[in-house]
Amino acid sequence: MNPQETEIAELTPETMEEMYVNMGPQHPSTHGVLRLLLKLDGEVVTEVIPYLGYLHRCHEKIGENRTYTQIIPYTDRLDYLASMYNNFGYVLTVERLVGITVPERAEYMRVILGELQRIASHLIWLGTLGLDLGNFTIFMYCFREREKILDLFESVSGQRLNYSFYRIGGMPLDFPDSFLTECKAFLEWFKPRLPEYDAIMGDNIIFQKRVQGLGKLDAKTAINYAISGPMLRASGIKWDLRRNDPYSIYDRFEFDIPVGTSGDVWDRYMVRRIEMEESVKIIEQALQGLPSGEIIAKMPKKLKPPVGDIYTRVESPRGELGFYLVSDGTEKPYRYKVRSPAFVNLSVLPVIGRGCLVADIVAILGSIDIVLGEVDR
Amino acid sequence: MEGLQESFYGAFEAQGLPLFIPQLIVMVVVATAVLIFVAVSVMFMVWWERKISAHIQVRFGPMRVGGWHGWAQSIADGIKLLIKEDIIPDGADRLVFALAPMVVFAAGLAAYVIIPFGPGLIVSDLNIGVLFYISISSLTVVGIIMAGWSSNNKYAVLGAIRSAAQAVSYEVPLVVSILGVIMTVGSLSMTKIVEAQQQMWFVVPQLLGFLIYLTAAIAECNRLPFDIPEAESELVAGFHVEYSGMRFAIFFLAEYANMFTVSAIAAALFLGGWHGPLLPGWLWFLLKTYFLIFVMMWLRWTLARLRVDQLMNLGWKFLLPLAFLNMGITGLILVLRG
Amino acid sequence: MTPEEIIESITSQYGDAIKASEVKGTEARMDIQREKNCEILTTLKEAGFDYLNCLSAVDRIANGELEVVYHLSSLSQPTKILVRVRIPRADPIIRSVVPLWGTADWHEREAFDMMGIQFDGHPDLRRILTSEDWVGYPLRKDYQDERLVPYEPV
Amino acid sequence: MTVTHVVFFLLAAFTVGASLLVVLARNIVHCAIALVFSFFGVAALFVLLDAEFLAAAQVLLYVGGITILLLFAIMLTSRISATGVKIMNEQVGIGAVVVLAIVGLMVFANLKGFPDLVPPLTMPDNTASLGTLLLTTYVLPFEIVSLLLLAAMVGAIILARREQGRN
Repeated sequence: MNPQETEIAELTPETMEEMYVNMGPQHPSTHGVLRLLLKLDGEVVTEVIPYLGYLHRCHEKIGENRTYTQIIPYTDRLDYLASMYNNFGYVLTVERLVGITVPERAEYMRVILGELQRIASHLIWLGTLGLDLGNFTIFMYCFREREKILDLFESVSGQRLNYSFYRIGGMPLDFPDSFLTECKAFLEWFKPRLPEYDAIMGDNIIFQKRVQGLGKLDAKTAINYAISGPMLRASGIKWDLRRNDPYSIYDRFEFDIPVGTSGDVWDRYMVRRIEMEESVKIIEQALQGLPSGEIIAKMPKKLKPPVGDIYTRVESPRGELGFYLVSDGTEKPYRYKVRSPAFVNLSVLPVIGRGCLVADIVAILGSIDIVLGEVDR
Repeated sequence: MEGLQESFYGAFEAQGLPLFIPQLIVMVVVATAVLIFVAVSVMFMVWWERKISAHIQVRFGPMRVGGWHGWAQSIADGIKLLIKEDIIPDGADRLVFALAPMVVFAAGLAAYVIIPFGPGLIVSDLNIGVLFYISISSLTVVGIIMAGWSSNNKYAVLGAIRSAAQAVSYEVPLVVSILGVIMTVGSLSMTKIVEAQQQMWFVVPQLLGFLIYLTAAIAECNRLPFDIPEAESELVAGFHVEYSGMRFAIFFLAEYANMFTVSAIAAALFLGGWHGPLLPGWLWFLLKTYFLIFVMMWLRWTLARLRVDQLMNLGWKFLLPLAFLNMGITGLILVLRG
Repeated sequence: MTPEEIIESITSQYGDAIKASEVKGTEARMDIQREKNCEILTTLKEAGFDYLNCLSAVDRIANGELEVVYHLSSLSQPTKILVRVRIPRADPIIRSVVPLWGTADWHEREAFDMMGIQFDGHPDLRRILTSEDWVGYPLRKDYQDERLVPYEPV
Repeated sequence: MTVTHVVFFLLAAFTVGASLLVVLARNIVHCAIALVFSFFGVAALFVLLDAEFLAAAQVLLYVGGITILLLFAIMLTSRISATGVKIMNEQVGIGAVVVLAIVGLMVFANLKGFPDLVPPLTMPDNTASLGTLLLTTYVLPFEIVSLLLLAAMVGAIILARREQGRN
């Protein structure tokens, strides 16, 4: 521009500086490689545009080229913070498609591992929410507890992150001898830790002031956007697939479904916080009732489901994890589609993120609890 | 100290040399001593903070470098930062980019002039001591704005704007909270203020002022819960996002040097400075200062970060009226006492 | 409402638009004409099936068709609904249901990205998982990418 | 020649150089930053004259307040911060004449009024005496100025506030 022509622009609402800021794909608090394009008016976010796909790995295309059993390890990589539950949802879908009954003991094992995984996943969520809000210490506390759960998983499956431990028809290995005592010891140790989190997060006035009334999502919008899991419950809808559309053996256990009132970040915090307690209850009951016997059903050498399609949903730590399988009678699925809860829950961010401050976007995003492996697939 | 200086000057005059040579030598020696003190104390504070944070978070922190509890970790880090490549981003304004850390560090260093480490142990007992600190601390903001603007990065600009807004807002309650002490003593000189606390530390009559000062001082240092200018979860690193190597280290140094300064001023104004039984004065002073630094670290590793509007509200709508109240009450009592 | 009742009421209302229907467990399944998709889905939504679980696309290359599958459920009753719309591959256009469900926004973008289905009336139909300059629709069965080296078992 | 003389000339050169940069730099942010250094140099000159309070006030108000506000304004209107600024126009001739006249006047007044380069200031604690004067002899102007500033502040807030109902 010619310096002679430079003049100070007249400040009207139209010419007020609106700044575009790219948050991500490399940013400490987008929980992976999410990219948010923020339109800022000063510090106020006037528009949030998410850009996805930085972690797209052609999951569904790969699935169409693998046999039903071979897909299991790939499901680990969807929501890598809750691998056990992805396995769970996937094998359940195939079992329903083929029509396999799973032995009792395997069902109990699935529930125990699945609920431990839910605690581990919520712990990471709590820790990273702490990081997003500037509280580093809670992150370390949560990882200490998660470490113990991973030790349990390692003793069962030999893996610490991607377990691939569920099989179509049951479980591949029984619990090791020490597992039951170790698991009980962990639960006893874990229960008094929850008040510690309250002391450092929930009871802290700064945390309360930061999150209360933030990112409100009313029940109507939540249903319109098909929000699921803790986010839906925080909006005041008592809906938990473990109770409302029971799968596996969840109808045998007593547990409460925590519900929020206003659907703000605080409610999402409380719902997940209480869910950890409820998961502990479920694990205790499952450990109590764990029967002996077979852990895997008799399976044909080559698994060829009948022609047809099925949509099965489970309550993963993040919400409704659905698998849509279309079989053409061969060894490989004709179509394999994953309805990932984080993908759907994230789609409401442009709605609830509008009009808040940059710092709030971070908190809201943290409260949605996304895992990019699952969003981008 | 004074006597030593006089005899030193005398020796030069006897040789028939111009006076500015010994004056310059004294200046250089004192400046070097301050610089070394700052460097050593910052290294200690960095290591200390890492240990404190580690123990709060049930970890160990650095354990290997140097043997006992990794005491040499900061030295190793310093050497690493020194030998790193000096990177200036392409779109940056090179001159301002290079100048910014120097301004920030110079401002932080200048404040050491008025810190009374012990009786007579002060670089210069200015009779406007406190005012000097207040005015020099506002220079830091200029450096931060320079850094933020010259980086040519939106996060840096946002961080710089936030930082400037925060510093300007919190300087007001900071100054007003100190006024209670100044009114009681009737002097701005640091030495006189410390001497006035022979009988009673000012933290007792000026408890409110002390708490306001501490809160505002943490905000001035950009530390949690007020570290909004460099909130890494929002702005990645704020104004120094583009800095690396030694330039980053200078910002880091300045931040810890500032932390020491505000704590030392608080120790001198409210906690009786060098007064204390048994131990030598300078040790008492350092103990009090490091205690306050510990409190700041403790808060940092326990609390969450405030939001930018909450920060402003706290400063203007809560701390400032309280500080005025404190000043008014102090004035009233002083008038009534005569 | 049981699945049978739903199919009955929809069939009586829309008649020929329902090409096939069956009941599978608690799930009512319907194949419908693409011209009527919005009307039928609106009726179902008003009947209480206001939760769009999933929107998937399937490539039925043998029939020269693409399928769009809507999975509906309700938060107050156990019945689920599957609505299937078949559209020709040569003319893969269907009306968007974003006005009905906000969640359909990203699902439809994904179906467009992966299968190349054009959703008429979608507010912002862009690619979502692949980059914006991507060529082709990766989940179609005849998708070819010359950069891919075919896998040959040793 | 004492160290004071050396320091004075160094500071004077620094201040004049920074001030020239304020006028001559083509980038407006550079101008503002040069202004900081120029103010700072003036403050240092005050220190040299034993006017410590004035120096501290100079730094506190001009460096810490006014220039930061300037930088703020410049950064928030990003259209002017990156581009060059016009430093000459057709009135440069008249401007030069005016500047030269003022410089001449000032030099004349200074030489006439202060024959010595550094007038010694003998007042022991000028901060205290300044305070006393402000609150005794000059209390009325002081209060009037405070009132004026208050009015200005309220006016600024009213101007800057967005009208209710819009946005």
